[in-house]
Amino acid sequence: MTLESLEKTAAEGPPPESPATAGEPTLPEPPPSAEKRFLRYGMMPHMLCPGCGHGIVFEAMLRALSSRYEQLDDIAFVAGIGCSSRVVGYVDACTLHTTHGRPLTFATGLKLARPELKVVVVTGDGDGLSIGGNHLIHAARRNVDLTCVLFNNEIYGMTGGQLAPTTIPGAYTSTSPQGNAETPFDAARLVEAAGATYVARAQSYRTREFEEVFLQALDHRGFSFVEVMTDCTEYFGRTNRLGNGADLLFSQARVEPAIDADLAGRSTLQEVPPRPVRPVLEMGVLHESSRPTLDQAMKLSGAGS
Amino acid sequence: MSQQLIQGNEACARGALAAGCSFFAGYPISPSSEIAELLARELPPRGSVFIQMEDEIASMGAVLGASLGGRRAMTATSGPGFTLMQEHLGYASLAEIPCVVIDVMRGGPSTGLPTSPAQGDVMQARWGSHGDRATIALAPGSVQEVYSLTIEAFRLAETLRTPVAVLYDEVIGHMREGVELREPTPDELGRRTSPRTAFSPTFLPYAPDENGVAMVPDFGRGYRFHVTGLMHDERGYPTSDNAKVAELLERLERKLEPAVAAVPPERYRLDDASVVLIAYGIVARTARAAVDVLRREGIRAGLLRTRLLWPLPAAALTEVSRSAELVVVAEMNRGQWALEVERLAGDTTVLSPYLKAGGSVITAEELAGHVRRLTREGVAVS
Amino acid sequence: MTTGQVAAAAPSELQAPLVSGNLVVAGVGGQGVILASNLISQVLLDAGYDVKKSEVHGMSQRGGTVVSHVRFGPEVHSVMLEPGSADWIVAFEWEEGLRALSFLKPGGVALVSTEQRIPPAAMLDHRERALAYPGLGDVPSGVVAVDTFAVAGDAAAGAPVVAQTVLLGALSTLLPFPSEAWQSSIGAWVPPKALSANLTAFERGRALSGRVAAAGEPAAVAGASTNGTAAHEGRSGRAGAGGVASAPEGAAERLVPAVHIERSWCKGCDICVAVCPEKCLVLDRFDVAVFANPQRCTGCGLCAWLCPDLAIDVGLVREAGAGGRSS
Amino acid sequence: MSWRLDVRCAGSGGQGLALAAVVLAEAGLAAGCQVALTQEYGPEARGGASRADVAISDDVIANPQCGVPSILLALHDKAWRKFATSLPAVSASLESGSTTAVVDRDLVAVAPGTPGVLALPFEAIARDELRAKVVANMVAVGALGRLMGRFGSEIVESAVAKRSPSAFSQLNVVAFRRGWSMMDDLLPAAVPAGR
Repeated sequence: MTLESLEKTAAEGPPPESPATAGEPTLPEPPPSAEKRFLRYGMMPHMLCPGCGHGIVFEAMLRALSSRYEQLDDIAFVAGIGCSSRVVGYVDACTLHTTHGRPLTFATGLKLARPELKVVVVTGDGDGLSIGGNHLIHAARRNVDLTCVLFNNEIYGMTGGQLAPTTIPGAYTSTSPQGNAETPFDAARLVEAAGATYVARAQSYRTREFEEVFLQALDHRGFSFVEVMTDCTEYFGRTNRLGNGADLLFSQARVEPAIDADLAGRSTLQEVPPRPVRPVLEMGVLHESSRPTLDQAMKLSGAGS
Repeated sequence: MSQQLIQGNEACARGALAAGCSFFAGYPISPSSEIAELLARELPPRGSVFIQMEDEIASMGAVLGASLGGRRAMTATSGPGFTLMQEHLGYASLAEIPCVVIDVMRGGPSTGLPTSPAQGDVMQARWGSHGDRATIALAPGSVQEVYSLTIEAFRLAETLRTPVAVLYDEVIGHMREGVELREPTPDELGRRTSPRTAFSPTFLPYAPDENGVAMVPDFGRGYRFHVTGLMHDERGYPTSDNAKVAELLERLERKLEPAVAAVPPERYRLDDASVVLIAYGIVARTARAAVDVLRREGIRAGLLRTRLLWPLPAAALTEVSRSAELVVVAEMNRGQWALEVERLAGDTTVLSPYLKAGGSVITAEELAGHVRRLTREGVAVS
Repeated sequence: MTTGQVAAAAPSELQAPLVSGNLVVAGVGGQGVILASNLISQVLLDAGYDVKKSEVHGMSQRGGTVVSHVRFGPEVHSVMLEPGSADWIVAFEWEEGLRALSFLKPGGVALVSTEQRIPPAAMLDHRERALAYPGLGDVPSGVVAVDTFAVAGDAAAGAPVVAQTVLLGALSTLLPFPSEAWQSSIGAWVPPKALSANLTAFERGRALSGRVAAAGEPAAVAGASTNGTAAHEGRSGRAGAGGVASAPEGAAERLVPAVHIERSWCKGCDICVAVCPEKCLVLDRFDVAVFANPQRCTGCGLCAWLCPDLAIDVGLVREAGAGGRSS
Repeated sequence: MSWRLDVRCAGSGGQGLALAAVVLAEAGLAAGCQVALTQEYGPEARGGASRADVAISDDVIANPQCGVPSILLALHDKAWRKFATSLPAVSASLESGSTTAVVDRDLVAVAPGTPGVLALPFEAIARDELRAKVVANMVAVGALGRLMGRFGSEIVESAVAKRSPSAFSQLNVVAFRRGWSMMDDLLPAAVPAGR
C-alpha cells in the first residue's frame, strides 16, 4: 500500500502543538521542592495510576522527612508487595522491596541487626493485613522499634481490584461482583490491641495531618503505626463509580457513599446496607504508650556487627 | 586437639558460631529444634541476636533483613518449614543476600514422619522456589562434617552472596559422635563480597565482580541503593528488559560454579570399580560399609560420596557413572538424585537405584544384597 | 456573667431590641454554608425582618470557598456587605473564618470552627503574601474558636457536617429570638433523617453561650475545654503557609508565586485542576497539567501537596520583566 | 500463501482501546481467520498508556505477540511515545513503510508529513459530529477496518454491534461507519475494500 496520498491529506490537519510549549508558562520556573532531593530521578515517573492517593501520601512522607533529614543515609525503607510497597523504590535511601506480606519480618531482622538504623516499613492493606496480618500483630507485640505506614485503599490495586480485608461491606470489587459480604478490619485498633505503642490514622486528603503523625511516629521509640486512608482511582473508584481522583479525594472529607447510588440496586446481598457509606473513622493519634522496645529488651547496642 | 562427644544439631550450632554467625531467627520444628535452643543460649551473651519468629516465613525474612544489615545470619528447620521458606530463598537468590539454612530432613510429604530420617528434600532444595533458581546445597555425612560443612556453608554464602542450604537427616541431627571443633582459619571463613568504591550517585550495587558476584553493600554503611525481588538491572532498579533478565539469570547460575571445586566428592575404592555406589549423607556411611562387604565377596565395588548436592557435581558423576558397568544411587527417597545421575550416565552403564523412603536408614546389608542380586543376574561382571 | 446560664433566656438579656444586622456565613463547598444561611434567613424572616442574602461561591464547587452575606432590618437595599460591617460571622472552617474577619466590625463576634479544610490558599493575599497564616494558637480578638466536632460529640457521628450546627446554636444565643424559632427553621431546612442529630448539635452549641458572650474579651480561648468535652489538639493539623518557601524580605523584591509542572511525570489525573482555588491550572489536550493562569496564583501549594505524581513544584520566583508591577 | 496482519491499538486508559482490539479480533474470527489478542497487563498498563495487540491470520498463529505491528493505532500522545517513537524497531518500520501508524490528529503530537503516519481527527469527529467523545475508538475502528482491507464493512460492523454495550450499540455503529467512510475517501481507489 502506498501512503503518499494519505500523507498529503494527513498533513492538511492543523500543525500539532509541541507538548513542550503547550500552555506557554511565561514565568521563570520555581526550584524543585525540598523533598524532591530524596527522589531517585532515574526511576521516575512512578508506576502508580493517575490520581492514585498513594502518590499524595508518598510525597507527604518525603516532605515530612525533608523537615528532619538532609540525607536519608541512616534510614532504611522496607516494603512488601503491592501498589503502596512500590513507592519505597523511588526513595534515595537504603530501600528493600521484599515479598508479599513479609516486610515486617525483614524489617525486624534488619532492626535487630543494626539497631542504629531507623527503619520505616511501607505496606498496604492487603500486604499488611491479609497475607501479612500475622507478622503485623507480632511486630506490634514485640514492640520492634520501627515505623510502619499502612496505605489503606480498601482494595488490591496491583492485581486488578480484588476484595481486600479492608473493603467495606457492600462495595463492589472484581472478586465481590455482588457486593462485599465480609466485615473489614479496623487496622489501627487491631494493631493497638496487639501491643503497638503509637497508633495514628490519617487521610491522603489531609496531607499536613499525615505529615504530623508520620513525624511523631518516626520520633516514637517502639512500634509506631500510621494507617493512612488513600484512594484507588482505577479500581475502587471506577468499579463503584465514584468519579475521578479529585472526586475521591473530596469524598474522603465528606464521608460519602462508597458506591454510586445507581449501582446499589445491583446488589444481591440482603444483609448489607443498600448504599454503603465509608465509616466515619477517627483520625489523628489513637493510642500512645511506652514500654521497652525489642532491641532494648534484648540489650542490643547500636554498634552494629 | 581433643574430640568432644556432641550431637549433630549441636555440631551445627557450634559450626555456625565458629563461622561468625551473629544472627539466628527460627521457629521450633522437629528434628531441628536443638540448633535453635543452643544458639538461644550462646548468641545473646556474645552481643548477637537470637529471635524466635512467628513462623518460618518470618524467620527467613528476618534472616535476610539481618544479612542485609551486615550480619552472618542463619535459620534451621525441617521439611515443612523449609517449604514455607522457599519464597524467601528465591528472594535471597535473586537479590543476592547471603544466608544459611539448615534443613534437618524428616519423612514427608506434609507433617509426615517428624522424628524419622529421610532424604526427601533434595529436589525441594533445588526446585522448591519458583523460577530457575540456582542454589547451593551441602550434605554432611557425619557429626564432624555437620560442623565443618556449616562453616563451609557460611563461607560459600558470604563469598558468593547466595543462600546455602545444609541438608542432613534426623539420624545425623540427633546422633552423637566425637567431633574435633577446630577453629576455622580466615580463609575458611571467607569474606562477604562488597563494593570497592565509595558511594556516588552512579553507584551500581548489582554490578558483578570478576567472579560474577554482585558487590552489594550492607545497609547503613553510607550506600543508598535498592534491593528488590523483581528482576533488576545493575542499579538494582526493576527491569523487564528481556536481555538483562536473561543475563542476570545466567550470571546467578554461573557464579555458583566455584562451589563444585570447593566441596569435592570423596572417592572410595573407585580405581578399579565396576560397580559404583553413589550416596550422600547418612546413606554414604552404610554404602561405604556395603562396598567393603562386596569387595570381600570379590565384587569390585566402589563409592562416590558427594557432600555437595547442588550445584550438581556433574563432572565427577559423569566420570564415575560412565566408567562403571553398574551404578547404584542409594538414597532415602523415591529417587530424586538418581534422576540426575540417570541424565549423566552413558548408554553402556546399567543404572539400578536403591531407594528407601519408609523412615529408616538404608543398611549396608540391604545395599550389598541389592548389588549382589544384580551381579548374580549378570548385570555386572565382578 | 456566669457561663452556661443564658441559653433559653437569651433574648431578654439583650440590652436593646435588634433593629438591623449583618451576618457572614463562610466555609468551603460541602459544609452546608448555603443551607445554614437559608436557615438563619428563615428565622429572621419569621421574626418580621426584611432579609437580603447573597451567595458567593469560590472558584471551585468542590472544596472551594463559599461565603454567604445576610443583611436584615426594616428595609434592606444593598445585598453585599462592606468590609468592617458584619455584626457576626459564622465560619465552618478555620481559614475561611479568618479570611472573612475583614468583614467584622469592631466589637463583632466571629464564631469559627477549628475544622481545617483545604484550601488554605485563602489566607494569602494575591501575590503580595501580606498575611502570614495564623495558627490555632493565635486567636484574634472577637473570634470564638469552636472545636465543633468535639462539642457536637456523638451528634456528628453519622455525618460530620452536622457538627457545624453547633455554631448555629452558639449564634442563637447572640440573637433575640426564641430557641423554638431556630428549631422550627432547622426542621424546615434539614432533612428529616438528620433532624434529631442537628437539634442535638444545636442545643450543645447553645450551651457555649458563656464563651460566646465573653468573645469581646482578649484571648477567648479556642476549643471547648471549659465544658470538658473538647480538645482539638489531636484532630486539627497545624497548617503551614502553603507550599511556598520562607517569606521574602519585603514586597519590594517582587517575588511572585509560580508553578512548575514536570510534564513527563504528570499523568493527567485532574486533581490539581480541581483543587486549585483560583483555577490556575488546566489539562491540555495531551492530558497534562499546564500552569495556564499564573497571574492568579497565590502560591498556596495545594496543587503540589495533592499531586499524586510529584509532578508539581510551587515556589516564589522573581517576576519576569522588572517594573512590571508597581511597588 | 498465508498472510498475517498485526494491529496494535494504543492509547490511554478509558479510551476503549481494548474494545477496539476486541472488535477487530471478533471481525477476524467472523471472517474465518485465526486471531490472537494480547494485552498489556500489570501496573505499567495503568499509568496512562495501554495497548492491545491483535494478530489476524489465515493460518495458525505461532507467536501471538507482535513485535512490530503492521498497523499501529495511537489515540494518545503518551501511548504513541511509549509504543512507537521509543521503540527503535517500530520507528524503523514506520520509516520503511512496513508499518502504517494511524494517530489521532489532536491527541498525538506528530509533525505533519512524518513518514508512515496518518493523523486523523477521530476525537474531533466523535465530539463535534457525534456528540460523544467516548466513541472516538469506534471511529478509529472504522478507519482501521477499512485500512486493513481484509474484511468487508458488514463483517466488522456486526462485530462492533456484537461487542458494544447495549446502550452504545447504535452510536458505535454510526461512529464505525463514519470512520470507515473517512478512510474510504483517503485510500487510493486501487486498494480493494475488503474481500
